[in-house]
Amino acid sequence: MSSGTADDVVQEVDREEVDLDDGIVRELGHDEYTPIGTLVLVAVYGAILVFMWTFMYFVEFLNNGPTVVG
Amino acid sequence: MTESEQSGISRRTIIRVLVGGGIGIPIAVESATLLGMLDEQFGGGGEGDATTLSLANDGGDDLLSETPQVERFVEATQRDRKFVAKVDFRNAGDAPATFALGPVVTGGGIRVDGVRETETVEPGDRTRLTAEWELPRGSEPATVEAKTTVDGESTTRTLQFEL
Amino acid sequence: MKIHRFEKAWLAVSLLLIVGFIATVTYGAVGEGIEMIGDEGEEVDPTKLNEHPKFGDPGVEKTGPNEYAVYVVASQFQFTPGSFGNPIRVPTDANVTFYVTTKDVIHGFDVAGTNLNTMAIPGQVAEVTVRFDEPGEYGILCNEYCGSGHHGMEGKLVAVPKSQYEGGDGE
Amino acid sequence: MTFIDERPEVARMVRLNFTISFGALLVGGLFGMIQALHRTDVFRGFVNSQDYYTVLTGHGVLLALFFTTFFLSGLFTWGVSRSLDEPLPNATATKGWFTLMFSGATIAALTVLGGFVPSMPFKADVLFTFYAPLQAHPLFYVGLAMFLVGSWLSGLDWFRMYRSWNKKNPDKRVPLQTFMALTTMLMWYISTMGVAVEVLFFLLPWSLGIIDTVDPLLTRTLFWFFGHPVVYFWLMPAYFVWYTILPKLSGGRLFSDPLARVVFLLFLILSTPVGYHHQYLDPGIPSGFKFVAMTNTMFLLLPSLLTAFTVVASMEHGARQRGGKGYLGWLRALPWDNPAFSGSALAGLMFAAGGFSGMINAGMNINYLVHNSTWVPGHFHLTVGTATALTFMSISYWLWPQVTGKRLQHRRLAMVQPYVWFVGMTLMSNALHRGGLAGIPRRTAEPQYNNVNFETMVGSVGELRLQIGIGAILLFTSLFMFLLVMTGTWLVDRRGSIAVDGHIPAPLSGPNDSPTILDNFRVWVVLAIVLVIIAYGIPLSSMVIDGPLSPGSPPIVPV
Repeated sequence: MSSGTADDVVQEVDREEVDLDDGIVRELGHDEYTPIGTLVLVAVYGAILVFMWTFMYFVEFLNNGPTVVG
Repeated sequence: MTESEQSGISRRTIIRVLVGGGIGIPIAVESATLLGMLDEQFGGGGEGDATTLSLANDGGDDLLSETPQVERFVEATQRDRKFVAKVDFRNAGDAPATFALGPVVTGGGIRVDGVRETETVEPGDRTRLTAEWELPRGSEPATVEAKTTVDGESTTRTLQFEL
Repeated sequence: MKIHRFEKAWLAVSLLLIVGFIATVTYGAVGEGIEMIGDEGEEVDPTKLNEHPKFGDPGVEKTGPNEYAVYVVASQFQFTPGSFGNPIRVPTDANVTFYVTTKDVIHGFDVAGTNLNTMAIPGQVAEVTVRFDEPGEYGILCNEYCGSGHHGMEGKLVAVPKSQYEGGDGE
Repeated sequence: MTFIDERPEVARMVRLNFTISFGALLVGGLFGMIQALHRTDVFRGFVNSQDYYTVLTGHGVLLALFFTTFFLSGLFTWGVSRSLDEPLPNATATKGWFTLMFSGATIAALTVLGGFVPSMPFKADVLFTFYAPLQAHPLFYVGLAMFLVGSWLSGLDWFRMYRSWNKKNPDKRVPLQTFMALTTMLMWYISTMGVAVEVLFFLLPWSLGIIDTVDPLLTRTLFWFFGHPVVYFWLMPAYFVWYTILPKLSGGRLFSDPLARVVFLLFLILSTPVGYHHQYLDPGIPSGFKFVAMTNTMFLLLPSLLTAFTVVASMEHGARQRGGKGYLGWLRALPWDNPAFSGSALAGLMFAAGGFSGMINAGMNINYLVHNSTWVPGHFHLTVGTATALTFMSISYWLWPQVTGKRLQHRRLAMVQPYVWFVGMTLMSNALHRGGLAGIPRRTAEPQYNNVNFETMVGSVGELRLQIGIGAILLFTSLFMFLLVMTGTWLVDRRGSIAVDGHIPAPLSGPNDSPTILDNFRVWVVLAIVLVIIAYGIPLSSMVIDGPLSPGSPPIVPV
């Protein structure tokens, strides 16, 4: 958008307020809301953690000998 | 960034570029790391660069000048733990002869056993000895024994590499 | 408390993860026999290490049929032995116990590229036993800030094949 | 009505704290870039390798202590006053702690900067950890002590506001923001005991020559008694933002207030009895207690894992209210062009990655692999260096207008800034982690050795260095963009509406869904102290019984 005109400033103000609050198109309460997307994301995260931990511990660490044994 | 404020790019385009690049680049970097790690561990990994070693003492054109045979140093290289030395051997004497390299001693004083020897070379013939050793982890070759043998009589010399 | 069933599931997974991590570490300690540096080492007076029976003249000594002790003194900015063309030489396939301390500030004793890594703290002796299964040459570096010359503090360790090892004092 | 109109005197204190915080961020960030370019040998023209350690000390002290703590003081002053609707209990007291903190920070910072000037009598080239027997000038310890006491008194302000509110509202649940500020400070009071004893009883008298020696292991242990909780002191204000402001910025509401409380209480009770995980490779500490610290540390993952769910669910709630659909399609409905949102969300995402490298750090025996390698700074640049720093910067886009009454300026710059940080930190931290696995040490001006060839898994050491250098330049660029926005906003005249809505909607599941015992701070403090005694009692007393000053080290001043 071109700068400096009063219209642009107004437009920007409007958009920002939309971004902040007025973008809400429906109200969702605790009981009607199912965070399925969150479940997908944390499940992916958990899987990454398990894989990376296993790789780091059993491959990177245990193959990095000599290791302190006493 | 002030340019973009004036250049007329729409806010929507900017945000697409930001999110695409801002999240895309990190994902690319991390994926490349992960694939590289897996390849290194399970795919044999890439080989390091080869280093060329040169002799510290002179006589590369005839390593054992007291023998009638001519032993010409060709090259020595190290790539990771693999050490390769090449010597051209020309039997200028009048009896069959062999030439051998080894053992190698590393900079840290570890002796790497293993003598690599040519076939018997008839007078007037020539051959190239390509000798290869697996060095201990983290080490560099410091010296290698060179030996020419005629009729059971050996002449040896210790070749030193520049460290 | 109202907790969503998904959140309960994640709570269970989280606890499982945590228990799994602890179990892995325990396996490393018990199954693989990886010991942590503890308080077995004696206490010493860092200012009087010169008078210490071992640290006064640090180096490698044979302590048993297949056992060696390595006394190392870290100081600004060197390892004795280890630095300046005086590598620590130990045999392979033997129990090698390092006793590491410092006569001035805190240092690190890290054999680069291995899991042999300990702090050297004035007054304390770090006691760690390792086995080198194959010959090799390693750099030792100080990985704890110890003053303006810290980045130059390094040394060398050579694991010599047992058949070639004469033992003795660092040579 | 914006916050500055409702509470001008509170807004002024918030501004003051933020201003000092941003000043520390500028200098500390510049030092960070100099350091990254120096140690990677990309450019060594700023300082010589001896002064590198002065830069490193400045980077740590200015960012880890001053940037974070001043921001926290501003943020919590705002949050407590806003959520309780209370004025400052006593304006003089507030000015008092601010002055004390500021003077202490200035004195300590000057002794650090003294390291650059050879003729300067005071120096403190001892790094952020100031391990004895490396010794700084006494003024360094005096400055730190003043700063610390100032931070204690700041918390006292918030407790007094809470007490005044509580008298008027005896039956109400503590508002969440206040609850978070108070639990953070309770944790801080417990954990700073370690460093207070270290500085006041040992290091300061020792630097003044009153005592001849200190026991380096004991002082180091006291440092780490404080040194791990301090990372939660950095993190909890970021969590405060993620729980109480980020849901609203997403267009939604906090998913669960009760779980937020549980998370903060877990931090309160588990943050301190874990310090030995910084000393896994220290001699003189029984390995059994290292194991105890390891299990405590692992359980400390729990509040962060729970946070991941609650905060993401709150964001998803916002996205769905804004029309988001699908398993992952809702992510597109989030306001990625609002830097206050995008910065906080990206900071949270990076914290998830930092959580992983933290698990490795916590893993006791695997610590042999990564201890004091660049893996560790790689880790904490994801946590304090992004989860905290980027959250603080991005929420300033929302908060700074409310405490200055001025419209945010240079909005395009602000919009781009969090993404630049995110890319820069990915490059730098990724390379630091990889370098750490290759054994490259941290805290080193020139990690190039005659006897060591670092074997990297992916890419060459040269590529790693370049990646760190590029990352550091991007990070400083981003930081500078942020400060331009803040300064520009500060310099503009007040006119019209600030276009920021400071209202925070109620959580989906409110405080009344949780048992009231959660608000009984006494119970939790006692539990926290019991756990500290279990973890530290025996090993710490055995260090003291053999003589608190022995085995003793005389001071060594780094030259």
